Amino acid sequence: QEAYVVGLTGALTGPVAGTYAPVIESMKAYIDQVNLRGGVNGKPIKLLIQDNQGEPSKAAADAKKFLSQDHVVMVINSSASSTYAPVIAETKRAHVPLFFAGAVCPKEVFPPAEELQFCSTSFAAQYDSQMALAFIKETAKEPVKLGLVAMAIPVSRGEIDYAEGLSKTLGMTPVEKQIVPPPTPDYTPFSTKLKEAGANWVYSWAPWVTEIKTVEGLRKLGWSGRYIAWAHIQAEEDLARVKDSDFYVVGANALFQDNLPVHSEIREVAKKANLTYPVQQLAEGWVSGMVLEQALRATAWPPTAEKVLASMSSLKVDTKGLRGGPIEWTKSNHFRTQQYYRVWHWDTTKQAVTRVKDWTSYVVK
Amino acid sequence: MAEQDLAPIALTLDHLFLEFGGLSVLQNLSLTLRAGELLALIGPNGAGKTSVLNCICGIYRPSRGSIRFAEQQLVGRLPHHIAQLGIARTFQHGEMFQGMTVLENLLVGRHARIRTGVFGEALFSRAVRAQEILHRRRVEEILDFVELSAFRHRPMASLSFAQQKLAGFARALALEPKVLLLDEPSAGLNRDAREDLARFILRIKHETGIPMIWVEHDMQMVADLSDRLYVLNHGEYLTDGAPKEVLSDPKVIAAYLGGAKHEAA
Amino acid sequence: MPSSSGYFRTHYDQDLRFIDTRTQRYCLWLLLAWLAIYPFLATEMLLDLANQVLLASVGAIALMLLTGFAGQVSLGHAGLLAAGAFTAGILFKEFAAPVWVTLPASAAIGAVLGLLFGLPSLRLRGLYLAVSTLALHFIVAYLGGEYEAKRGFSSGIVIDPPVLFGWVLDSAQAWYFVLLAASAGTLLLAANLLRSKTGRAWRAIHDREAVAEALGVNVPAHKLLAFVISSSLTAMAGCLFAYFRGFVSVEAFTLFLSIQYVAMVIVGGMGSLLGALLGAAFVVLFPYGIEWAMAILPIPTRWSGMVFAVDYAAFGLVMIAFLLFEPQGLVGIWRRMQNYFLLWPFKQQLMRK
Amino acid sequence: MQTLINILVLASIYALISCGYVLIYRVSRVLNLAHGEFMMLGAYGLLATASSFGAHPFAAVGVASVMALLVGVAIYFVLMRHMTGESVLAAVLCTIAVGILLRGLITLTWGAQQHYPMEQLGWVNSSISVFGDARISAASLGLIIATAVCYSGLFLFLRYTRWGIQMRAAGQNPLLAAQRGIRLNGIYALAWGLATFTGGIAGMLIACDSGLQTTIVTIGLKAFPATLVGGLDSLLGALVGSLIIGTAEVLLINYVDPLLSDVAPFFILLVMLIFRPWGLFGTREEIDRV
Amino acid sequence: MSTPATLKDKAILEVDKLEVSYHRVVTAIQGVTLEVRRGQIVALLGNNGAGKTTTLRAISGFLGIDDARVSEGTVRFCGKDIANRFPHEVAGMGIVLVPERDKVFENLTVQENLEANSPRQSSTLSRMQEAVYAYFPLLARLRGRQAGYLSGGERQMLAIGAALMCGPELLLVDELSLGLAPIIVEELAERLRAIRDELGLSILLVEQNAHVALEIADYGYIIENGRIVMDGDRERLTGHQDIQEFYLGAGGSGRRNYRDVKQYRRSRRWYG
Ligand SMILES: Nc1ncnc2c1ncn2[C@@H]1O[C@H](COP(=O)(O)OP(=O)(O)OP(=O)(O)O)[C@@H](O)[C@H]1O
Ligand SMILES: Nc1ncnc2c1ncn2[C@@H]1O[C@H](COP(=O)(O)OP(=O)(O)OP(=O)(O)O)[C@@H](O)[C@H]1O
Ligand SMILES: [Mg+2]
Ligand SMILES: [Mg+2]
Repeated sequence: QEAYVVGLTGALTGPVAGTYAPVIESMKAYIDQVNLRGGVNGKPIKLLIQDNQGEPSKAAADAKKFLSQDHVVMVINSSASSTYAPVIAETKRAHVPLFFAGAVCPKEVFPPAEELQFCSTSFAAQYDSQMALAFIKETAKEPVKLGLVAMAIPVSRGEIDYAEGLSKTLGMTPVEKQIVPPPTPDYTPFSTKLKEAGANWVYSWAPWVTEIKTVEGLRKLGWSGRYIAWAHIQAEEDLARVKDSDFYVVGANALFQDNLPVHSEIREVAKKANLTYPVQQLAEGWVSGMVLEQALRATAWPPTAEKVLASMSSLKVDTKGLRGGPIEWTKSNHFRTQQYYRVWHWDTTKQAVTRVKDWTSYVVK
Repeated sequence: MAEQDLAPIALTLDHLFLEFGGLSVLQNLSLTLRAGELLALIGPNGAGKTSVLNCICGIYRPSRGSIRFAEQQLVGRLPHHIAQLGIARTFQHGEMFQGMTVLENLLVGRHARIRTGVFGEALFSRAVRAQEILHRRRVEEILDFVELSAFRHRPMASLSFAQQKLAGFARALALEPKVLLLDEPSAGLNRDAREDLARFILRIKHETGIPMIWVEHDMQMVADLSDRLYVLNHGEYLTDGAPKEVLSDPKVIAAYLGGAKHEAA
Repeated sequence: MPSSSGYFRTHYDQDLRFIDTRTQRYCLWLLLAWLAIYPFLATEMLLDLANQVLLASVGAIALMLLTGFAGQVSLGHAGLLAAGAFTAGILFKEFAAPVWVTLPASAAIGAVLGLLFGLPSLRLRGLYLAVSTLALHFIVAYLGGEYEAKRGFSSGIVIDPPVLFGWVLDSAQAWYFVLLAASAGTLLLAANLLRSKTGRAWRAIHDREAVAEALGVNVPAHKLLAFVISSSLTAMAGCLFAYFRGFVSVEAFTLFLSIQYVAMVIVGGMGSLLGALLGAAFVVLFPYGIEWAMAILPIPTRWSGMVFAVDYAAFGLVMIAFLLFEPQGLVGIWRRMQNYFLLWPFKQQLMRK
Repeated sequence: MQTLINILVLASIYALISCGYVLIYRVSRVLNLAHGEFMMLGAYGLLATASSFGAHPFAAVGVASVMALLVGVAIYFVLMRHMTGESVLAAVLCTIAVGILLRGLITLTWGAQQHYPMEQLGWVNSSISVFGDARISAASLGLIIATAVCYSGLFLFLRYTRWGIQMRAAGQNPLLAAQRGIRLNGIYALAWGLATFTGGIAGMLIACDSGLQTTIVTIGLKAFPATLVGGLDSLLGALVGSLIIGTAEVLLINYVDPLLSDVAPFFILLVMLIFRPWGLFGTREEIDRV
Repeated sequence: MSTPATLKDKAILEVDKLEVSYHRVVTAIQGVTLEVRRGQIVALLGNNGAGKTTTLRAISGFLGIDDARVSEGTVRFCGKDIANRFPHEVAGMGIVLVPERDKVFENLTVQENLEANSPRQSSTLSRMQEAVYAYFPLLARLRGRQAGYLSGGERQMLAIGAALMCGPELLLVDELSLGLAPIIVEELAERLRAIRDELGLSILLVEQNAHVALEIADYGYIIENGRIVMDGDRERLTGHQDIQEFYLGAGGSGRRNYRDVKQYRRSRRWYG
């Protein structure tokens, strides 16, 4: 075999595709570009992609195919959390490293990390809520009556439950918690509930649809409080679309309006490859691509799963400003040693998306 | 018909009323069927003849009145229970199971007589196999009797209307009934087939003595074969008695026969 | 099936046999031999596919009994699979129960659910019934989701491979034989039911309920029986699924899965057990076939990044083609071929069940 | 008050979708499981016209609606026409296959990202206040109006023409209907056209209100219980059913547990059907007269 | 079988050497040739399973189901070939069938059943409706009842009425008197000729009751085992000895009694 073979199972179509497909597309574009420049260690990277539509059984079949037929040295998962269990089970059986890219980081990658699982995704359970609530506490002048919004999927609910508990210790009053079922034709009833509970701040950590539709629903009802949500890949465009200065997003990737050199690079590649998704959504996948490239670069030819695992277990990736700092993996920490956050909103006077808080770091223990 | 009157009663309908949401279909109907009797039930269209049969076999539930068979009250019982008691019927429109073969149709007709349990069936135990073979033999005899053996493996849908009616007759026999209810068995049959049917009916009557209620519009057949006529009109009793008398009754002629073209007996 | 000319039956017993002629017996032995050596010849991938097909066939046969024979349309099949899988998962997580506990427990839960959700069938018919079985799906999914959320198994429940008589079931080969046995057992059971009283009653109910009842068939009881048997088989399939894949999670049992099972039944050919098998194989293997076709066919470069949507669209297209051109399903094709070879060079024979 | 408005909006969404189910069911006894996809197709159609005639928003909407209608007619002639006489289940599966195909094609063309057709049309989805402090968005208001217009149009059409009876006749016994000289093709095509038209309108308005993504299909599924509660072959039933389910859902979100809003409609459906197996206003189909 | 060529010009329906097979294997009828002239009532008699229904279905285009098709021969209506056409096309030309089964729309009321046909002006519609109610007064009483609940005879009347409502040029009736009480049959027999004259239609009917059939028909065909074995006008048929014996049940002197027939076809079977 004349290439580093890596298998990716992800949600390219299906109900959750909006979150994962751009990541996969961007990662693929990144790897293509690496290959154009000659690959790593003189060998190309062969990224096999399978669509699992966010369904566990499909993911299981994909993983099985990668491991038994394609003999990949690493499996990447870029899909809904329901697909984790089967992929973890399969990779464990074959003892091949598993890399979560753009997908929620499972708790196994946090210290003390499980041997085989790694994650580069920008968002992270608990730390995100800590940052968001800290921001609320710092910004709010009045006593905070907090509304919380989750989607009815286990990860989101878990995080919002955590935030509810945390908010109490920070002296806020959680007044309402809405858990929205995924197929919801109209968000107004949920928004009505939040408004009527008298919330003056609302925090949401959920897939972007839920976050954005709830805030729009609230505004339609004439709610005048402030709203903070996790900055998913769609955040930059939607902040500019909604133009609401009381709508904050907290995130870990630099936005394209920062215009870093790496951003122009992404723009160029996106244009050349004629990618489907807007360039603002590509940062997450780009970071994953960087991590993948680094991990393989540190693996001498011929690659084996063992070797890849070894190089992943002590890896430091320079994110060129896309993140607040490098992504660093150690033996016991497969998430990163430091997590950096920024907060943005739409500035009405400047008519632009503006940072309200620059990189704030949390040490991951 | 004196000996008939002495024969024990097989089935009694007593002051029967049937209504469908204010629409009164049967009113105060009383009827007795004696052992071995071939009773023809006639009446104009919509008089309620089929409804009488439906009441007996439990498909309709009369609003008042009683139906007694072998010391049991039939009103309020479920149709399958009544069938198990030994009341079999044919249907005016055939109502055969089109997706099954002729043989399977008859075996369904025999359902109430086959004693096997689901667990045995799932394993197809020796006992189940024995039962299947036993009942298959009975059913083949009936098919032979109505001269349909050649069709045994044909899907019911591929039989013509008259052939299906005959198969329906056989299906009713498959239950080994104690009372047989026939709903216009001759409709759709031509003269030839009607003669065959007449032959079957008479043979059943003579060889097994099963009492029958027979709904019919062919007055010649009725006049030739039946022991007694019972006339319904608008859900009410009109008259009953020996064929000759009833068919020359002016009330019956006015309501049902019309003109004088029929040739009774 | 009296296939070769000059062969006559002399006893009713012969009509009840599955295998009648010597040719059929040879074919069966050949098939068995092939099935026995298959796992040793196939690649790991092919073996996994075979396992998937075998597993699906259990559920497909169960659904065929209910829908194809008893005529009760159900869209809750995925819900029942989920119920079986969750029974296994929960018993395993909470009580570390071994497989010989979880499997019967799944069957029991399936039977109970079948009974409950068969109840509407006493009143409802056709599509109304189908949609009411959807309720089963949503309720099981809701309960499963709640369990996962409450116990913190946010990305599904992982279960260990089962141990049978001190033998850990974790190789694909071992699973192959287990699943083969399960599939064959289900098939035999279903075929037996269908050639006896219960099966005939189901088919009669399918055709015309009121008439079946007047002939002495206890319609409610038989309907419920169909639901109970089918559900309990399905739940067992769900339990096997959980062990086979090593995990349980609500998202694995989507509505689309139910639809796939319905597709198996219809594409295979309604009212035929062989159809259920063929349908299961078709629906499971189809995506792989498309993928393979996509790999060797030239496709527009614009689409190369969207191979998957193409796959999806193609699946729809082939299904439509199937329904349009072969409404009898795969068995229809099978029978036609059989007739062709049996009767060649004569015209075709009257088709029958 | 706000609750009332919310109920009205949700019920209109369901009602506008339901009438598509009803129309097709009436003529062919088939539950069109691709209706969600048709709704989605309508919405994406609007997206397409909006980007080409963005300057004339009304023209864009008009063209998109006509396209939706034609798609239904085309689907009938190309596909469903061949399914008459096949088993109902096969026809239902065929609609599912159409749905899968459409979903694939739409993903191929438009990808999985979120779109905002309202913006492309240059309209603002302003929030209008009604009855004091209650508010409603312009698109939702449009939805309510569209529902009212569609329903009154359909009621009048079916009442003052014999199409209503012919539709039912065709659904029950297509062969006999053909023998009676009823032009089956015309009736079926009309029903399919109207169904995709109303479904498309619903899709467009929902997309205008809250953006467009492939997940919009699931809403089609949620309108099921509403249609069935009312009776699959009754327009009035669809209206009433939508109102019942909409009310139940909003009240559950408001006063009980929002998570139940997913399951509860099916519960209501089950309970309802136990008492009236053919829905509130549906006609009883199986007649067990022998 | 041979129809005089001189009559051909006035024929509205000509069926020539028709062959129909089910499932492409079972040949149900073979070489059936018959014709109906304008304004004529033609009866098709035959033993059971002879292929009468199949013939009517072939004419009306009702074949598609059951994988049946016209494999040979032609069916011409007013000179146009209509074999294997769609039923609604055939209906559009003016041929309407009263089938032997499933003859009404069960979920529609009696009134709706009458209204459910091809669009026509509402004035003629209501006039026709009144006419049908006049032919069958019983139906008038049942106007609002769902057809599925009608009795067998009521359905038959409704089916005939609804077929008349379509204003056919050629009416095909499968089993005219099926399930009808003698009084209705008699009235119908008397009235059918009047209806024919009034509406100017031609009728091809299948009827088991040969007495009735030969009373109303101008011309008749006898079909047996899928082949036309005899044809002729009323006198010729009534006079024929086989017809007397097999279709009219005449034996020796006068009518044969059903009791007497029982042994002439001996049966060796045993019932148990
Ligand atoms: N389930 C029902 N619901 C409403 N009306 C019914 C029902 N069953 C029967 N009827 C009505 O009751 C009357 C009697 O029907 P029934 O079928 O008993 O008549 P019949 O004597 O068998 O007539 P025919 O000789 O025409 O078959 C009819 O007018 C019919 O419309
Ligand atoms: N669907 C079918 N499939 C196969 N064979 C059929 C089918 N329908 C009818 N036949 C066969 O075709 C022949 C003619 O049937 P047809 O129904 O035309 O008879 P018919 O003259 O109308 O008889 P009847 O007087 O009983 O109504 C019969 O022998 C029958 O078995
Ligand atoms: Mg009757
Ligand atoms: Mg016939």
